[in-house]
Amino acid sequence: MAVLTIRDALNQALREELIRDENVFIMGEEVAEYDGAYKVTRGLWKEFGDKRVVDTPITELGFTGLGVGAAMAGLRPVIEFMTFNFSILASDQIINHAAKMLYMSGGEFKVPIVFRGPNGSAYQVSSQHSQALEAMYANFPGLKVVMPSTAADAKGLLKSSIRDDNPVIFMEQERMYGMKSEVPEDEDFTIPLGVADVKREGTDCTIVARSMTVPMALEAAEKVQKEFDVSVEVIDPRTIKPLDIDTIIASIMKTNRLVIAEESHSFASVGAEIAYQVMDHAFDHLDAPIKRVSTVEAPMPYAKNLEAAALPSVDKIIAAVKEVCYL
Amino acid sequence: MAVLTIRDALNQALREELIRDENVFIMGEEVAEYDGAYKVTRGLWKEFGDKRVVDTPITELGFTGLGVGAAMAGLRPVIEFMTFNFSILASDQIINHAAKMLYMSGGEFKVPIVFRGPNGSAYQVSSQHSQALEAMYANFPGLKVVMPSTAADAKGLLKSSIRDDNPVIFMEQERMYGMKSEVPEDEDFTIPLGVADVKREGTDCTIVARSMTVPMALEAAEKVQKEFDVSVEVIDPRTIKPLDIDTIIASIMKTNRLVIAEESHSFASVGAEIAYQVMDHAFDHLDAPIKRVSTVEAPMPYAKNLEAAALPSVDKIIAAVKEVCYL
Amino acid sequence: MARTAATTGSKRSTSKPSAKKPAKAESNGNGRLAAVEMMNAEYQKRRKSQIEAIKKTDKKLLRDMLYQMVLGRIFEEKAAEVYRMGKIGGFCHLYIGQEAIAIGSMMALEPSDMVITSYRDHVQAMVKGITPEAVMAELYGKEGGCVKGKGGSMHMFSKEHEFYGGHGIVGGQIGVGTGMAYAAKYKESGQVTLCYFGEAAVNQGIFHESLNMAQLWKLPIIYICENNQYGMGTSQERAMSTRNIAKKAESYEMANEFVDGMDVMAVRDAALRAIKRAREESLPTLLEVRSYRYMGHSMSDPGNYRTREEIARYQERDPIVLFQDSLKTAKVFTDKDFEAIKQEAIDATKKAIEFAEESPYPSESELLSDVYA
Amino acid sequence: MARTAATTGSKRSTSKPSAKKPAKAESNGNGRLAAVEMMNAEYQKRRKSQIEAIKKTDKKLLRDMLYQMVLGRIFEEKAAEVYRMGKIGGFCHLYIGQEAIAIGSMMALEPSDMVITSYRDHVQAMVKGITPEAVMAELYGKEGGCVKGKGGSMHMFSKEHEFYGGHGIVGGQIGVGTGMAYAAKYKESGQVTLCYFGEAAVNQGIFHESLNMAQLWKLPIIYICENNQYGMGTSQERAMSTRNIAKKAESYEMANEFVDGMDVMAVRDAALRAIKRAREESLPTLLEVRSYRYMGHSMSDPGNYRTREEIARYQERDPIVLFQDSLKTAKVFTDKDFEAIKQEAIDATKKAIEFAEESPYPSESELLSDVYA
Ligand SMILES: Cc1ncc(C[n+]2csc(CCOP(=O)(O)OP(=O)(O)O)c2C)c(N)n1
Ligand SMILES: Cc1ncc(C[n+]2csc(CCOP(=O)(O)OP(=O)(O)O)c2C)c(N)n1
Ligand SMILES: [Mg+2]
Ligand SMILES: [Mg+2]
Repeated sequence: MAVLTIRDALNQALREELIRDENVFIMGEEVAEYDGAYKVTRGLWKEFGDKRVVDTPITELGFTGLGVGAAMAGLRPVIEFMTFNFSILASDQIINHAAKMLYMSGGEFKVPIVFRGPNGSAYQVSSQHSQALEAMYANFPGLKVVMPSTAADAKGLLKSSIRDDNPVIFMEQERMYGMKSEVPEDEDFTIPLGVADVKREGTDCTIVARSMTVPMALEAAEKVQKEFDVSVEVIDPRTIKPLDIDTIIASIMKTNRLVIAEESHSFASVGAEIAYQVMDHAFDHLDAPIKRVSTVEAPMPYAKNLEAAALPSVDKIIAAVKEVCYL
Repeated sequence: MAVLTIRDALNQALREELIRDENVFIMGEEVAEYDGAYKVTRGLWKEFGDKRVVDTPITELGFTGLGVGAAMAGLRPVIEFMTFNFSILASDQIINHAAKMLYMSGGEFKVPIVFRGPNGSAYQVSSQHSQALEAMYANFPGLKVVMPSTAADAKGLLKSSIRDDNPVIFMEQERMYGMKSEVPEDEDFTIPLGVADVKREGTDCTIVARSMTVPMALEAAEKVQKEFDVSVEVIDPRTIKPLDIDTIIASIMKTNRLVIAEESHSFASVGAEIAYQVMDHAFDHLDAPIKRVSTVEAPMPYAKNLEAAALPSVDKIIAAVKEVCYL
Repeated sequence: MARTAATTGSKRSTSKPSAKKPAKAESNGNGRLAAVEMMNAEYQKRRKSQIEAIKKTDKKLLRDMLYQMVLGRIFEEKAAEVYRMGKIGGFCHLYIGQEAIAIGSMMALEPSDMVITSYRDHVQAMVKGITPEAVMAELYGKEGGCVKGKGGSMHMFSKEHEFYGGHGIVGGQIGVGTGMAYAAKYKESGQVTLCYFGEAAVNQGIFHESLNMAQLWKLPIIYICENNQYGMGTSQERAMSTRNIAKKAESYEMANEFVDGMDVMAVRDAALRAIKRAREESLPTLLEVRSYRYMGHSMSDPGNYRTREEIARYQERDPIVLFQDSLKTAKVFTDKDFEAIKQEAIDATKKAIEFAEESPYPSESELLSDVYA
Repeated sequence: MARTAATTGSKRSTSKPSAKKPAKAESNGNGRLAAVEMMNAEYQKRRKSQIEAIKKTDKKLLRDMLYQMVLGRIFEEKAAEVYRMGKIGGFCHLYIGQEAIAIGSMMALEPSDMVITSYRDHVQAMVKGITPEAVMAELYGKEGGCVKGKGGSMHMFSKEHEFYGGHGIVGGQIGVGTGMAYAAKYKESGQVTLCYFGEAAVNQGIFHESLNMAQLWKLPIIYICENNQYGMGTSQERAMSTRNIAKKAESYEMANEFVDGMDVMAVRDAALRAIKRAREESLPTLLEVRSYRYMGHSMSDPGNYRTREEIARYQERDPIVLFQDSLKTAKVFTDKDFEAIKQEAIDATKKAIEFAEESPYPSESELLSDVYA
């Protein structure tokens, strides 16, 4: 196995899928000649040329609509949003067009398209550039939502997303692009959408984390193990929609306690949904109320200290674990 | 007290606020000469003229941005979306601009603006025209979200929303415009944002409903009372954000059972949030898992029978009440 | 309901358009009737050029064109009738008065070419090959509808016929259509895309974003603005700071043409030029086709924003009347032919209604199918 | 870092711009250097007209203009320096090379007039009256920042100075600015709005939607497209199907002008005309001001998409060099004056740094304040 950054794993996935299927193309702002604002598409334009890797005008709604039409007509576009914050401009084409096309055409037109890019905060990029938007998209049937947290997951899930016949919202995290981990070298390595991964086994408490909060949860787990001898299981759903609730329920059956860690705001979040589903399926197995750790209910401030205070953190997750374990 | 339709109550609120404050103006598609697509603004253009009631081009993003700028510069725009489905095109100006302006300007610029219009399904208007979008907006700090279910609430809450110094998403329901109820005649009658209303008192089970599901919940309550002698309390939060969770908790303390009825899709819904908060605050008082009744996880179909099957209904609510009451 | 050639026989075809002098230049505010006068004055010129064009065109094609126009008219009139009886739900936007646009442009296509339009889509759907039965059953929300009753009036689709819908968000299909053309160029399929939208959709940002990309990347698409002069109750002058939509293409250095949408042969001509440009040079075109809608915006629109007089004046210049007039003058068809064509259209519509009536409601299992592929 | 007049003294002011023949018409693809040549050829003409304009302008105002340009330059150079030291976080977009635009246009305003711009907002903020201290402290994310450290580089605001930000969504401020002008007209306040955006923002739909409304409703706004020829790494030719942005106004029948953004007096002139149109006739204008950004798009941009040569050629035509040159030729100021102005700007920047360094971090209670009013 190779050790790769998440950035390079994504890059490999894109490259392999470009080779595998000539209908795959990448489109977005600065994805080609500039090698991508965050370098996820590095080298691809050089290798595949203007046809397969396409720089766009700053026209999020327009090129998203273009992608939807191209997908209906047989291509498999991978649309990069420089960050998901800008996808809000394109949300009409995602929500009203991509998500509904198959249904409202009575099954006539599939929309195999991937929307990808960094989601959530970066480093002090302030309120208009720091939003985690998974709840917004996961609310709409017709969309799949994927949020990897390791290099292998990033690669395997991106390849599956590109091969999927549905619109997939594929959310990366800028703070994580440089994180390294092992990735299988097999070119046909994929990870199916809709399957959660137990990132750490444990018996006393479950943390469901995604994207940026997964490494935080793992660190928190190590710390509470050492400090309080509490054994924490960390589950990464990886795919938010479809959500593998079974794996989460199975863990709750064992641990009877749940903390949900997420970078998004809390109100009507994916965390709220997971909490609801857990309660619905495992009400009698919960020994304590579920605790959620989210970004505070404020737009993201710029100042370093305020930004740190706004975001979830290892300490906040530890505090939540202690709370559900009545420590 | 006068008996008014919700449509007329809204119309009165708009009229009174136009009279009260010359900085209030109404803007949107067909709000003026056409009297509003759903006639909520009937007669206002005739009475107040071109300056105060303004027809726009079909330019949702543009006129929403215009409203935000006008609000920053001292006006109090009431922006009508012909339906909230079209607000998705404008969501960048709502989410990235209106919601964040006060915060990112360090308190310098308020954005006193109301975005209003029908939300949710109408009658067989199919997938692109039938969405209940409250979860999407409620997820973002900086926005208030209001959803009245009676004529009095509609009037009192709309007046408060117009007087509020924040961006308010004010969601009506087309199916409800013709529903009648009593409205106080006092011109200064308002209902504060953030205060739930107990629409029906009961002791055995709580239903939290909003907008279109409130009359359904009330009907369901009557039926289960008769059929099963179960006493249902129906709570209408009226304001989704800020959410008056205290009133809901107080009810749970009494009934120990909760059903949430909502027209939106379920995944990461406002219902999920209410469930989470209830569990967080009243875990030990719940005698059964919370049940949610939402629109099914599919885009809205056109066919009459399928549409009916997709939406929440009195029967579905009754079934949920029976479930939480173990009947 | 609009009572025009198709429903009243060809007796109107002898009525002379009044030959008033064109009113003074269209003003940007109350130019409604002035615009009518302009068209009025153009009518004679149009007849002459239409007759010339007819003479150069294959008779079989002319018959097909007229049939499709008449079918479109009669089908829509029937739809209005059954809508009022409660057989159709939701929104229902009719095409009456605009037939020359769809027929003039779409019948210049190859079958493999692609079409996308707005919610005002019944006629485009039929011209592209979806049967009247499947369209009517869709309006009824029945299983036999072209999309199984899931879409309704606004959302007709057919992959087989390269008909990409049927879209309800004003302007949304302009982006999607641009992508269809992108795919055609990418795959070198030789397909041309026709993308229809109303004049009010031009004010949406996606129009601007799409046209820039189409010209920048030289996509084989024809943007057809169906300028029926109203977006719901708002006249073009009240929503747009210029009357000249075709010229907006110059912002993108795109080819463009203004076309009289009452003259099906003029539409065909302009479409042929644009299709050639798309097919041979892979270049986009913006066509502004000025027309008029006789009915309300949708079936629920009382239409108080314009006078009966205004509507009547346009109906005198009806595209079907004009076309029949010209066909007769050119001695291509006689009144008898027109009657036969009309009867065919009536029969087809009747068959469509029968089919729709008999088709069952979709099974409830359809509710959760087609959410994901 | 761009080493230009302000930092190297006025020695460049004597260097002759090379007088190569203008290259053949700018091609739509590789027209980069051709464009440079064009400007090159225009340089001499520009000098002459600038000197004429200077002669007609109040000396005190000329000094203020030069001071603001030099301050803008030196402040930004300092910002770059401390950014590299890690004092500033996030994105940081500098204005170096574009000073003539903000100074030329904003100094033609009344204090009560309103301004809104993009994330490239430090200089606009200062010209509108926010102190260098408050801007620098904002860059540091400190309590003393103009928005208490909550906004950072991209989000400077001041109600007192009618400065409406500082916005991070490309094109978003075009809609907001249109609303500011709408409010001014509604309140009959007589205020004019200047709304700045880059040339890449022109491709956003909101540009199109806003200009249509502004012309339709006759709003007192000047849309100023700061055409620095790149949106991040993408040159205008690669993103826009036409080079002519000013002309896009014609789609809306809006007044428009193309202006040389290296010539502060030319910018001022065009701005005065547009401001008059807005103030007296309540009519909008689109100004395309062609300019160049010397630095990367933001501090994290390596800038591999253009050659050093290209940048150097523009720097030879630096707006501050040109202005000083002209001021000297017109005998308004001497090198000594320039030195004094420069020193003032250095001092002001130093004071700003000291203030920012000393200002405390915002209190954690600020985290949840200003979410709701
Ligand atoms: C984004 C959006 N805004 C508003 C509407 C409501 N609406 C439907 S059609 C229409 C008028 C469109 O006029 P035009 O584009 O001229 O097309 P026409 O109906 O005349 O064919 C409006 C306002 C919508 N469906 N979508
Ligand atoms: C909607 C949106 N898309 C993308 C970005 C990322 N981005 C920031 S600035 C920029 C380039 C803008 O170029 P231009 O409008 O020419 O302004 P300039 O930076 O040259 O001043 C891009 C792509 C953004 N901030 N907002
Ligand atoms: Mg129209
Ligand atoms: Mg630029």
